[in-house]
Amino acid sequence: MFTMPTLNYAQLAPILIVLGGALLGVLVEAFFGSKRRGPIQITLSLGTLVISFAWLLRIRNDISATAAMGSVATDGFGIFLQGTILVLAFLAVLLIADNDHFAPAVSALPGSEEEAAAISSGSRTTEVFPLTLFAVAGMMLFPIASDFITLFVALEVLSLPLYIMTGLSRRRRLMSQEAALKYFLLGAYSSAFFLFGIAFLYGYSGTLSLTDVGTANIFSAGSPVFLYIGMVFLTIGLLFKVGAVPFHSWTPDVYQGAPTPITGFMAACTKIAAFGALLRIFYGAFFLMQYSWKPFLTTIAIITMVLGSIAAMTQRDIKRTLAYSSITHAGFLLAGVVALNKAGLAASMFYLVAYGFATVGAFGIVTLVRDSSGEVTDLSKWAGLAKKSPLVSVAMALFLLSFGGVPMTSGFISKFSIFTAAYQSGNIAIVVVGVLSSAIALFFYLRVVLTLFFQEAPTDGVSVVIPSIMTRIAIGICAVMTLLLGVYPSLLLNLVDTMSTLVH
Amino acid sequence: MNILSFVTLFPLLGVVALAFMPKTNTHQIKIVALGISIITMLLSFVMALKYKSPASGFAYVTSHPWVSSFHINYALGIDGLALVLILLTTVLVPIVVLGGWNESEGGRWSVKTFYMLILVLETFMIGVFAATDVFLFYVIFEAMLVPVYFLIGGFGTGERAAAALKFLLYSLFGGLLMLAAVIGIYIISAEQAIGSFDVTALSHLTIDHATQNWLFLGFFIAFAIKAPLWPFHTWLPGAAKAATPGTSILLLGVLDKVGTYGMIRFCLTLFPDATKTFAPYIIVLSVISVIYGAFLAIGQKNLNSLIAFTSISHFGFITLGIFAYTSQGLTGATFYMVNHGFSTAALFLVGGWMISRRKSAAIEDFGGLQRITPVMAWLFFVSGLSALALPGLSSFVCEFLVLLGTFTRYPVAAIIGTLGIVLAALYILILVQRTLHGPLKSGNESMTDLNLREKIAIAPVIAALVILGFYPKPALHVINPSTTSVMAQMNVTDPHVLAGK
Amino acid sequence: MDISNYLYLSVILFTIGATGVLVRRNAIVIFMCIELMLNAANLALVTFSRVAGNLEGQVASFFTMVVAACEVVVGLAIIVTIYRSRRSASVDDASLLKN
Amino acid sequence: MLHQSLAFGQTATPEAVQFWVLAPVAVIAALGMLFMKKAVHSALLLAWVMVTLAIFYIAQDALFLGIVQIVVYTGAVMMLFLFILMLVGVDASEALVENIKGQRAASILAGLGLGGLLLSLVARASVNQPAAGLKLVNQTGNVQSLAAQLFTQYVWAFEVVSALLITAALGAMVLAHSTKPAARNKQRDLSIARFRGKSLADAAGLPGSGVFAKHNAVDVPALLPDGSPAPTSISATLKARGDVISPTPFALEHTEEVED
Amino acid sequence: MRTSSLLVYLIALPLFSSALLLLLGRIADKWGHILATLITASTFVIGVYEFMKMHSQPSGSRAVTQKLFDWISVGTLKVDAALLLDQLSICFVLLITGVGTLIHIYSIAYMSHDKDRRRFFAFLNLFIAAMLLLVLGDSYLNLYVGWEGVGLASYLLIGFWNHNPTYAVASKKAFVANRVGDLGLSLAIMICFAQFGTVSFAGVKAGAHGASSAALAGIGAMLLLAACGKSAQFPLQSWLGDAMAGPTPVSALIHAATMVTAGVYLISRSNFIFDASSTARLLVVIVGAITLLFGAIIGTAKDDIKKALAASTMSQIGYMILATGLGPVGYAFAILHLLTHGFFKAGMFLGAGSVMHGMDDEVNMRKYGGLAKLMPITAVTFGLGYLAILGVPPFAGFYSKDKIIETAFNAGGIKGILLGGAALLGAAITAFYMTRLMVMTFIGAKRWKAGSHPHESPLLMTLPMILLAVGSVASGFLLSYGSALVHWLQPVVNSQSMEEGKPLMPALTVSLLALGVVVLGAFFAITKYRSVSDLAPEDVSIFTKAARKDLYQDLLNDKVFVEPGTLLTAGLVKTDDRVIDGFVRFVGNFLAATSDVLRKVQNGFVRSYALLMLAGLVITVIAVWVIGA
Repeated sequence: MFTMPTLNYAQLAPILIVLGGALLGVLVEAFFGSKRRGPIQITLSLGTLVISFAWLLRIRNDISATAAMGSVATDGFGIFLQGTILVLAFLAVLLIADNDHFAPAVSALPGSEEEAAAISSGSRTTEVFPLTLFAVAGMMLFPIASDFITLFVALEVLSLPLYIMTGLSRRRRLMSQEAALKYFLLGAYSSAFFLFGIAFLYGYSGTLSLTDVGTANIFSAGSPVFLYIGMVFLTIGLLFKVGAVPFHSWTPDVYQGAPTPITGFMAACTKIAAFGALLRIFYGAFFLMQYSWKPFLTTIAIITMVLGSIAAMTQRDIKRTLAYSSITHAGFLLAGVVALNKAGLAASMFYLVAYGFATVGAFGIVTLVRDSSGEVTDLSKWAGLAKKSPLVSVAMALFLLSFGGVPMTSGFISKFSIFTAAYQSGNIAIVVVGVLSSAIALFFYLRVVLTLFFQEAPTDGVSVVIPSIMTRIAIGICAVMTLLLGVYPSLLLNLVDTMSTLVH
Repeated sequence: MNILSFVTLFPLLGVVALAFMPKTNTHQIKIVALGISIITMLLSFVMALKYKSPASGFAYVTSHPWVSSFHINYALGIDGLALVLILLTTVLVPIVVLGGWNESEGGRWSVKTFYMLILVLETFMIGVFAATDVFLFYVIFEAMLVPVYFLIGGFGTGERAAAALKFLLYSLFGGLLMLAAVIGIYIISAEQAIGSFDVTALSHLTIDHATQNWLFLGFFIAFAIKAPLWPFHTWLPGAAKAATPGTSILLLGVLDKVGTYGMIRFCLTLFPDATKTFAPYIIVLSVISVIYGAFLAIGQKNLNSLIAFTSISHFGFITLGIFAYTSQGLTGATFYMVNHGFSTAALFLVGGWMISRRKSAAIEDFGGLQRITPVMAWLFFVSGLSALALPGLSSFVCEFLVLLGTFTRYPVAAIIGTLGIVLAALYILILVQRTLHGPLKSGNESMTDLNLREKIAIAPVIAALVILGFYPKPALHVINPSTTSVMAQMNVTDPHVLAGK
Repeated sequence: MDISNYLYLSVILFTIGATGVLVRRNAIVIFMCIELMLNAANLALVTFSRVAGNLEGQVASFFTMVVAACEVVVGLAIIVTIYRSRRSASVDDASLLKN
Repeated sequence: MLHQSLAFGQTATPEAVQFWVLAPVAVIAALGMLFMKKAVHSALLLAWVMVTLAIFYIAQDALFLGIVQIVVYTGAVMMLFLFILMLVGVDASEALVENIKGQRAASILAGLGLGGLLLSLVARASVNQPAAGLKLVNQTGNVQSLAAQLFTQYVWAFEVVSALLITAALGAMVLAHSTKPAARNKQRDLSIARFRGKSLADAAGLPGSGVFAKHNAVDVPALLPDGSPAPTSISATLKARGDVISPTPFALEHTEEVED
Repeated sequence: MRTSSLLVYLIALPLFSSALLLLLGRIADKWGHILATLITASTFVIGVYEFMKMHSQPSGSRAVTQKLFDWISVGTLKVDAALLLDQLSICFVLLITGVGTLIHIYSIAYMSHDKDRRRFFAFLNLFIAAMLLLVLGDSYLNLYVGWEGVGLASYLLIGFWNHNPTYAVASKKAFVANRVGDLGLSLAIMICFAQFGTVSFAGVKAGAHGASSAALAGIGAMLLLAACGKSAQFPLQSWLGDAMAGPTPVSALIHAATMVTAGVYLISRSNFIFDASSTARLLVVIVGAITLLFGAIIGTAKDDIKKALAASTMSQIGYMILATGLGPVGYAFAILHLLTHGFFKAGMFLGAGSVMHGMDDEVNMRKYGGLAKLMPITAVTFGLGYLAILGVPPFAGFYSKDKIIETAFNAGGIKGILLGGAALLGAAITAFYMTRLMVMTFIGAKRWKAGSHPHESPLLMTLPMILLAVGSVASGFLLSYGSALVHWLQPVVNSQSMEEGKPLMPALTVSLLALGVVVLGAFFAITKYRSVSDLAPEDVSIFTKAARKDLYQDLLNDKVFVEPGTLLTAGLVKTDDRVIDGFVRFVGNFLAATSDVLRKVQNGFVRSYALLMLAGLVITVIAVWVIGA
């Protein structure tokens, strides 16, 4: 019989606020002239994120598994990741807000007169702001979803805007569109797997609830075979999102083709959302079956770490390098997943935050390095940048060293805590491989640092544009956080310790 | 804040001061850097004078929680071992600043950057010896690579970028292995009690033999790369070739000592059983280092890489002494670390002056300097004598102690190691003969002899070498209790006297 | 008849779709293959719903349809955009981003 | 309902007949998608598969889904596909020659592997277990029951899906909508453009028809019958100013006299 | 045991003066040589004073010590900086300071034209200090410091004119050869410590009886190696000839009278080791016998007056080493010969220097001839030394050398006959080459270069020569009168302990025999070198050729050590680059190659990416199925 559903709007509010902001954004598109849209959208987006974050702070201790009829679990873990996503999205929006990353007239052919007209009229594709907010809403929902339908919907909510935004780059449009196509096709492909996995998990347990799958006795019709099929297919959908080998191939191409602020946003926030979901699923639903998936996930983690770092060694494009770096980091984070203990959960949370800040910061810097034709991502052109722009170079070096896990940066504490958790779970192989692949990874981070600092600048070199105040704030916050979390990690470690709780 | 913390952090004050000075005022910047480093040195002297060997553990202990979720503390404390190395550091830094007065100019970056890096490095160098928390030690151990990386890459010569990268990669690779071991021992401590990184607490753990072996290797390889022990040494010659003399002095004189220091502080005391298992193999590596480094030194054509290879030989002696784990071997090795610091400093200082005057580091470009720049030639000769461990200079005392200590446990190794002293004579005298003796080679005519600043810079080094050679007691007096306590922690005693009463 | 025949059918269709993505070059056809995979998944959901005796599978299937519709809109928009720039809907032509 | 389900594994005969008739056709149609040269054929085959599935849904007590499948999926989605295909060129056919080395063989291998694997796995799984059937839950009608679930337990997801729809609309707008058709250039604009071009050579316009000359600007020398430029055809003033354009690009190609 | 606070000044004074002269630099140019000489003289005075005091004590308690400070104290190793002056060391102290003072005086004049004379004197003082430390140290480790110190001083003085590349190489060679010997000494010390837990003479002496014979033989052999290095004994003899590159006073002081006899001191000092190990003793006598013949043979072919004397020194020290291996009484005879040799050989070197001084630094004897008339004092003092070394009674050498020959014959059995024969043969050859030297230099026709104006040296040079000549004449008699030295050394080396067995032949017979061969050798030389060409003849026997080339010792060293060493070095340099660094590079290249392969996988085709995903999926399904099953 139909009973009124009860939704705890207070706990859903952060997501709803973001969705509301997005809707307002759509309305702004409709009702304001192209000149005025820009500032309004920026203010709106930033405001939405701030309000949502404020609300999130208010409800940070309200833990419940029934906020939305069992569809979401608002727990420490979820709230923490939501907050992280909001903060990073805020920084990313600051980068996005900088003028000229997006094609002014997306539908116009590259190089056409129409495009030229759009450029000269100064119009902007302000639709990215609502799209970003939609994506943020999806990302916030993804790690707290506790049934498979919500999970699937959240996945799509976060993915679709990203597919679109990937194709909006102002320069090198063909590449950008190609990236969008690749991202879309592969994304859709992987969500088909994801869905198929859901079907079989349902076949196994007769339920779509994450918790019930985990505790399902062998259901009358279900067979463990369904569980295995379901688990594998579902996982592959998620592994695609985090960019784990061999489901990573989209990452470099998309990272390179997408507008750089979007790449930053995507690299940081998607990873957090996807890992949030992964952690929730494996720490919750699949906890009891760990013996069947741990070996395979461990293997994936190892392959991801090793191949990611090896492949990055010979990259010549900074964005591709960072893409492979994100693949490597996915490997390390997977080590946190397979650790399967509280330390692993806390470590993963810390790692995601640290990684997120460094990533947004690094891509923020990429947006600054330009020549007459726009952003320059060819590493050889970056040579000797430190001479011209020491501060920017130092910040970049800081982010890279953090990626490399050099002490005194947040990346080191991340790596340390992840490895500690993995070690604690007895998974020493992953620690050893992790350490070795860190060494390889260090090579290419240091290669970039070396290029920046020690090579002579080429004559047709690049320059760093004077960053706008927003970009400056974004990069500044990222740099400060990267350093602060490296020097005094207790700030965050204590927080993740208390927040690393999962409700089922 | 206790005096140890104060000494450790004091150079950072200089960094802050320098940060606010205008870039162009290079002379003032140098003066400030020199002043800060001298005050640090004096502070460390005060600390040393008030130092009393603690019955057990460390003196000047201080501890504040740092990362409480992992029980990581900002914990400092020193024993004799650490004290002498800290003193070495604080003495060498002003000498480097004064001796390499002009080497900061003409780099990629400003003079200001150079001295800020040097002072940051000084804090790290003191801190790494003072840290009693394994995690803190590790963090500093790794972090100190960064300033050196920039010092080599930014102010060096020749293939500086590649050399800096190679140096950093090697060290970080080792560091990562060590990280795995650090985590491992933390987990073990968490299993046996509340997790801890305190070195004293960790030494009381009971660790099964296989685990000990792995953890030992994790630490050891990191230290062996840093030390550098054969066959992990190939980063060194390039780095020494590319770095400025000042950087080389800090690199070889102090930084690399962290490797050998770590072996004593961590490998020996935390994993005594594994030490006993691996000692014979490490002794073999050490002996190879001694002989190999000496032969390679003979074969070098570049002044800096020659000095680097002599150091590889000397580090072989140090590890020989350490892994013989006799009181003579350990004390000798520790004392060796100090003396090698001074003797390398002397060699690099004078070598650096020679190179900067000649604008070439190729040995064949020199010749007959004795006639034209007698003071410089003499100082180079004396530095060379300390490198070949001439009795009367402090390097003799330690080298002899090492060999003596090794002989009682590993006679064959000591006998082969002794060959090193003949080879040492060869490489030093060949070098001396080619650069200082013979007729004056063309290109050297316009060389000038040392100026007063340079003489003042090197005087303390030579004085230290001579005084400690004649009267090593103050150093040995400080080192001996630490040695005893290390051996007690390892639960070993010196081998028995074979014959006699 | 064995109900699991539906599952076999689902699996076969899914496989055909998954393979089709690999062998076809027209982006639209590839996308259609993906739709085929989604349909196969839906069939499995409906079948399992019958087996489990609850409607959750059907609900999921319903959501899938909605989501698929949205996806189609976005996907086809992207394909059209790229077609306009390149005059080609072949995915093999879109290979600027590589290595 | 049309039939009763007995146990997981067994259904009534009519359903079996239906299945055995339609399923092979669906598979063949799906395979056909893979082998059709023209995309539009593939689309039609896909539509056929979807309709088949709709029938299966209805047969499996999912009446609502069956209808939706036909209306929304086959009706709307597939039409969208066809529409886009038209836009792209309905005749566009794809050469079925593989140009990525080893792609086809590997794909088929992977496909067969996946199919074989899944089939054998499913075969292992479903052994003698009773199916619950939907009779009970569909008592009040499939649509009503579905609605009840949808609007209670899954209401949150339902709400969120709206975001998806808006995103899709917004996305389609951004990607495909162009603000205004660019104004066509008027004659005035064209002539201005001509004079602002790189060379004034285009400024004079082309000579009238029936003339050998390819150009008739004053600063371009006239061509003599043998194709060589006639220097005297240029005003001396222009020469003095250096405003002479080389006539070479406008020279006649040397044509052979063809004799029949 | 008595203590004396004066001992330290023996070392400190010259060390201080040396440091002062070096540090002050040119400021001290004017008076540096005088200060150095006075300091050395003052050490001689202290030596004499200590000798007097010692002499006044009963023979059992003559040794004095002085502890300065704890030097090294680690674990059970306790080494004091302490000095020991006993009957043995006082002999050396007097020799070193005495001869040293004379040579300082001589050098004032000899080096008067050298602008670096101050530095020369600083080095000489450094040498004196180091040598005194060598003989005064109360433990092997203290001895070792002096041991290397004299090596350093020797290096500095040989290379005094190091702008000449040959001289620089010679100094390096000397140091390295010495270092090989030092290796022996340090190993000996290590064995001592491992065996006895101490490195002091007293401690080792106390423990020596309890040690295994292998250990004792080891210590003995290593000490012998040390002695070989410092005293230029076979097989480490090759440096001594080249060491003549140094100024002549250096050759006289260091490479004739004092430093090269350190090996003899070391063996005598370690008598407790050698007494307890017959193996070690055997090695000693073999080395001594070989070297005494070796040196003598080389000496016959040298035309360079200093090199001839150097060969002679090598040979004479061979006698001493031989003696030390012959048992307790041998030590005393070795020291006796050491002392007499110190006088006559230093005298002869100074004579040679005087000749060179007069002949514009010409060293080739073939360019001399008939100098006796022009340099009477030099000729006479040299002649007295000549008679002494030949062992003509009653000159000093007669007392010392005959005793050694006699003791060698008495060593018993075949060994005795062989050793005695060798010693006797050596005496004959000595007579031959010394006579050759005398004849070629002082007698016969003038063969000078045009423009030479040979003249007698100034008083400052001749005076030391005269004094040393007096020593050459009288020292032998004085020291052996009533076995004075044997008795004197008894408490240290136990020189009267051994029961003299039945001697092979009476002492007189030995003396006559020795005299006979000497006369024979001298006669042979006189007839052969009555007339000498000023160019060395080329058509000589292979023996002469071999002797001229130092019996191919350098060739042997080159072939056995230098060339393989050079090859090894070059090989290792390559190994370092190609194998060790190469391995690291290989790993890097391998990873880079893998990376390139991975780049190729990332081929830009979306279908390939999808294929990769599907393949990954299939493999994963299989894996999970296998694990799940």
